[in-house]
Amino acid sequence: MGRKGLGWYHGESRAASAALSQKGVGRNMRDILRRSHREDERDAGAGGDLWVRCSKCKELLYRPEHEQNLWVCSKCKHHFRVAAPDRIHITADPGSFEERDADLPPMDPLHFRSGVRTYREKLEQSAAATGSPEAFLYGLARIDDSPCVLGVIEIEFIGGSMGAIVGEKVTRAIETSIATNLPLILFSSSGGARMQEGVVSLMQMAKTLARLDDLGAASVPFVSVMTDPCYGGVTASFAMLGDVNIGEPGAFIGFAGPRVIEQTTRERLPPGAAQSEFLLSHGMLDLVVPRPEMRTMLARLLRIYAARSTAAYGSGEAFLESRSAPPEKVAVGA
Amino acid sequence: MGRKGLGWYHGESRAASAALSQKGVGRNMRDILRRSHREDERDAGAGGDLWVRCSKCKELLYRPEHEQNLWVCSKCKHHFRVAAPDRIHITADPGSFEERDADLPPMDPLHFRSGVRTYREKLEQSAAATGSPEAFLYGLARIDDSPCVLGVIEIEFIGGSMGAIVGEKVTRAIETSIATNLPLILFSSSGGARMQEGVVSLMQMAKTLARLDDLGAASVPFVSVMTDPCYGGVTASFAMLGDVNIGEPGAFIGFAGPRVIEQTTRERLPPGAAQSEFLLSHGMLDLVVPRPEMRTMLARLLRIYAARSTAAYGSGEAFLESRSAPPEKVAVGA
Amino acid sequence: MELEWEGPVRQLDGEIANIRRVNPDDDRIKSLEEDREARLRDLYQELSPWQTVQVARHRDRPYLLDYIKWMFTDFVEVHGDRRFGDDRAILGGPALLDGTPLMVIGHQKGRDTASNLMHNFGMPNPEGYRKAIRLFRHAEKLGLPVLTLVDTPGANPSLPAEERGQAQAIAESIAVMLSLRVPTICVVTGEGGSGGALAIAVADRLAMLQYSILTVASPEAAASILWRDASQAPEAAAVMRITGPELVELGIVDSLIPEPPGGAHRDHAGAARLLREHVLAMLEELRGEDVEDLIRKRHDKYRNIGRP
Amino acid sequence: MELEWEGPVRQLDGEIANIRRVNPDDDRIKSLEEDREARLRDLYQELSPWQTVQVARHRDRPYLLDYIKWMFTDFVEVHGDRRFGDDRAILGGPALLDGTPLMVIGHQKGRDTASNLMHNFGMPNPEGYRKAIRLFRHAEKLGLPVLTLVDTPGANPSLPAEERGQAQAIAESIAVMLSLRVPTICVVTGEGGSGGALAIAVADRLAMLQYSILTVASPEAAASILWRDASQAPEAAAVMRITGPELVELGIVDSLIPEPPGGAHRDHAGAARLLREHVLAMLEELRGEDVEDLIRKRHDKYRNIGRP
Ligand SMILES: [Zn+2]
Ligand SMILES: [Zn+2]
Repeated sequence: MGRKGLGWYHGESRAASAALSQKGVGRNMRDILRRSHREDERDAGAGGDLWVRCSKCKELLYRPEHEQNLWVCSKCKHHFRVAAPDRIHITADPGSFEERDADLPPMDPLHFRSGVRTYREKLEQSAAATGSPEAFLYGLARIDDSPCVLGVIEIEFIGGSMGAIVGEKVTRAIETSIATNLPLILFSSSGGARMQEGVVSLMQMAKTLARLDDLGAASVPFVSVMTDPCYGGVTASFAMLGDVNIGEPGAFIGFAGPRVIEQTTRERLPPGAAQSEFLLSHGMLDLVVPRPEMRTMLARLLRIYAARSTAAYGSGEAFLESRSAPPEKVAVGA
Repeated sequence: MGRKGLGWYHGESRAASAALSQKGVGRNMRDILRRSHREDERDAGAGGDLWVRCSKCKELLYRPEHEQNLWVCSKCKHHFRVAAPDRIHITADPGSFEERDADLPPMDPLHFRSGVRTYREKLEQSAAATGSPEAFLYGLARIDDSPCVLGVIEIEFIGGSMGAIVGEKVTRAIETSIATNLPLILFSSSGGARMQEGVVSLMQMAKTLARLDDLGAASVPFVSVMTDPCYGGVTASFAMLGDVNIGEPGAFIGFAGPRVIEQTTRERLPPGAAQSEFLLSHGMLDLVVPRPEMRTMLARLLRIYAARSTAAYGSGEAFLESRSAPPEKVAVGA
Repeated sequence: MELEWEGPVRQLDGEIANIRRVNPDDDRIKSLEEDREARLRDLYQELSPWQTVQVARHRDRPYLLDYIKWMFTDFVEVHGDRRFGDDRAILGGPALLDGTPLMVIGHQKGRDTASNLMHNFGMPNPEGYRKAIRLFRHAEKLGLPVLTLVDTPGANPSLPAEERGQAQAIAESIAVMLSLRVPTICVVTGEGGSGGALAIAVADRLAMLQYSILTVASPEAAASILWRDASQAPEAAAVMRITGPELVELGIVDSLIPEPPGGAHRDHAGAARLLREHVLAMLEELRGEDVEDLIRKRHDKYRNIGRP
Repeated sequence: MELEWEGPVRQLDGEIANIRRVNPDDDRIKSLEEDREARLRDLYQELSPWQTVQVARHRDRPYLLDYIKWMFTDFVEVHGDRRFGDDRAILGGPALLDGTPLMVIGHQKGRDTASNLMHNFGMPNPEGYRKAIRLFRHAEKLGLPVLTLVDTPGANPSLPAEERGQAQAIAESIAVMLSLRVPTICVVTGEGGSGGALAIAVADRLAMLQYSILTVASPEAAASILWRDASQAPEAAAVMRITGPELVELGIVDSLIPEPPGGAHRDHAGAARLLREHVLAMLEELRGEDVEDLIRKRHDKYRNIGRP
């Protein structure tokens, strides 16, 4: 179970990558990367391969440089959306990511069809387009040498919506944190629930929170990072209940999206409303962290929390003993 | 310990009253009653004994009728302040109140003197004026036959301020509830902390809340009734943490009083601000209950909560067993 | 509020009324009434999902305060979230059900413009969920079982609601329900709309009234998202499995509670009586359960929804 | 900000500066400096309560963020109460103290108009206390000891603060501290003003910096209440027992933390070093204490203040 990280993507092990690809479990990260920004690229015209247009300030950006800038516009600091594997690449230490449950197949609990097309077909198309079988991936990782469990929602996979398998994998990420006693870091970006899975999708909110409650009882920290856009059942469940809630600058975060609010209230939202900085000032976020500083911030939090296990204060240990399974022995990224 | 209720005040046992008076533990409730409304009476002029002027609408009210109306103005429904023994009289079933710690003497932890006058002297004067040795009285009672622990702050005693003995007696009222497993009902009205006891007074907030935490652990309900005025350390400790918070209509309730706020912000408060109805609409109170309906409401709550002990659900019993002393055997008002 | 497909019944109603006006003792009345009952029963035996949506949203359907009136011998509505305000779309308080004290919490809709404005069409703001959380804690402290009644189009979508943390409030309410140390029962009585419903619906027992619905998004919203056409709501209702029988089949809902003939909106007292019996039975099932077991089972139940 | 009664020291400061301007190596400098040190030490050895009030309120006194800068190797300030806003008069977050992770929370004042407006002169709104409550729970969940630093004139007296439940927030914060399942340490570093201070001061260990104060009401407010004359604040300070030594004698405060010669405002780094040592010693005392014992002792400690 699990494949050996994204190390090959860092140019360390292209042979391994090829080997994994042959086994059908690897994906071409470059391809994913290219596809992941296509909305921003629409205006880029013929030079689309080398140039990207910023959807906010309309500046044309040179792609290699733009990638170096972690897909943050060099002119206006607009944070472009990032594909899930790229997020792991720019967050985890090189070679440290060990994916888990990479091959968990999608589910179709309602046997849903919409007109002539089945949901199964849509899932297959999304998998082909993103290189991922579902909208969430997770695994063990290190950030500046501190071990953690790291998970990311793939917004490009049916809008990052949470169906049974996204809920299942988020839950398994939490369970991995409980079992290993390693802090959990989740990057969330989602349009909300997966319509095609109906109430099964809705119930993933309760499913993930049931295990998050156990994570709390086990005294394991959870850092939730919300990136643009983050709505609905994801925000209204685990994403908003981090011990530390972080937003990327300018990210739209909330229960209802701006379009829904504008349709209901028939008023335009004022500038900045429902974005990260707005949520920070209204007490919902702990921090708004620009992408280039995210790794440093996460590393600092992990460093502080890592020391807690040696401090032996208060309820932590007692809870751990009474409520969680004995820690699984793992050598992370070793 | 404890003297037999206010039953004699209901005209049931004047002989008993006289007997208790001779033992030096009874007080003349009629005297207290007369003194308790003197601020409202100031304008009453020569007919002061039979007529009372409403401080709000200026109507002259015939005293016997006014008492029948529970000191609520028949014209504008202004709720006059009520002396603590009167409050017990109009709340508890006749003859059911059994006072506890009636004779606990006052304390002077700082050996405080203000100019030529000592705090001891002020305490003695206040005791003489109100007929009570301190600003709080409590005991066992029944309301519409449901047993409870009932306590009342005497606002006329140095502004109902909470010093060591008020804190002590509130704490003992809570402890009585824990020991007897009977719901606690406290009527609070206070200007805040007792200046003459300095930080000892401040710490009564923590003292009362420490036991209130135990009351919660013992699953015993606490109904807090706030009457005009209720400020400072009393509101910012036990009074605001009732399982059910009730206000009398029009009562000023808050942390800082209107005068302090107006002095600080140099703006007049709008009408109704910081009064019961305002607090209700801002989510701080459960109910605003007119005085004539108070007994009925408290009885209903007691009736619902009384049934909880037979239901044997959830954590209640487990907590009781693990954290509180075995219930003291008492026959309340029997 | 008339349901189009109840036409045959309304026609009989008219006939009966006409005859009665001429002669209240006319022999035909009885058989016509029997005919009417039979037709109503037939109609309601095979409601389509979209028809169920219409019944679930019927303006005459009993709401929280109606059930409270019919079900409990004592009830005290308590107010406020102790942080900001008192939401009128979620109400609740301690109550006595056949001698058993419990905490009842639910959505409240209005029937006319004034009451709909007051209750915001049953769409709670964050204060509503935070009031619910406070009442959950109150119940937990005093060992009272919790009964929630769900009937909402969803949480209020507005900027002020976002400002005060609609998502946070819903998430916290679900989390608190999951860890509550008392037995919890939820009954969907009307519209169980999305996260705004789920926030108070995570319970040891989840039941639905016969003609209620539970949805991940309203059929209109789902049709919008799926086909960019809200008018295809009936089609969305048909494929999304939102009715009680479908959700029992999916293993998400534990049981169905029958409604009086022709739906709860025709007989509030009867609907409340059926609800009351069912709630008492569920309470009886949960009585004496160890708290730790209860929480473990509750966690497992939700853990296993959509488990491959 | 000049303290009137420091005149003799300022005079010597002037003399030393004059001589130094002429000849930085002048022999007299050393003896004058020794003289100055001695006078400062003398002055600060017998400060009156009112002088202590002035030092406790000194604008150059180190504030929370100054201590954080000097004391911790890692610190992340976290924000918000998850209900309404982010108060800037109470700040906090997880931090590393000599390898021990803890949660530090405290009042923050400003030094100039802009920063005083931002931090509201160190007077928190309900959001501040609710943020503190959230951080207490965060610490409890993760088993981090809690350190609070107290320096406030009091809670903000304003109608908006009342609207959002200032009293409720303070009461809840005290209650949460009393039941917290981790060790808690409070140090009064400046002005410990009334309920606004107590809200985050209920701890297993309560220490005071040498020249800090803890009051039931500011001396000005107390003089107003007692004598209807705020200008009698010095007299109120004299009789109300608000200084560290007096409160240790009363059994309310556990220990005093010395300040650098002439007060913490003259040497932030030195003050932080002394504070750090003392906090580490208190942490060591509490290490390994059983949680239930800790809570019982904490409850008993407060239960017994003003017990006849
Ligand atoms: Zn740009
Ligand atoms: Zn009047």
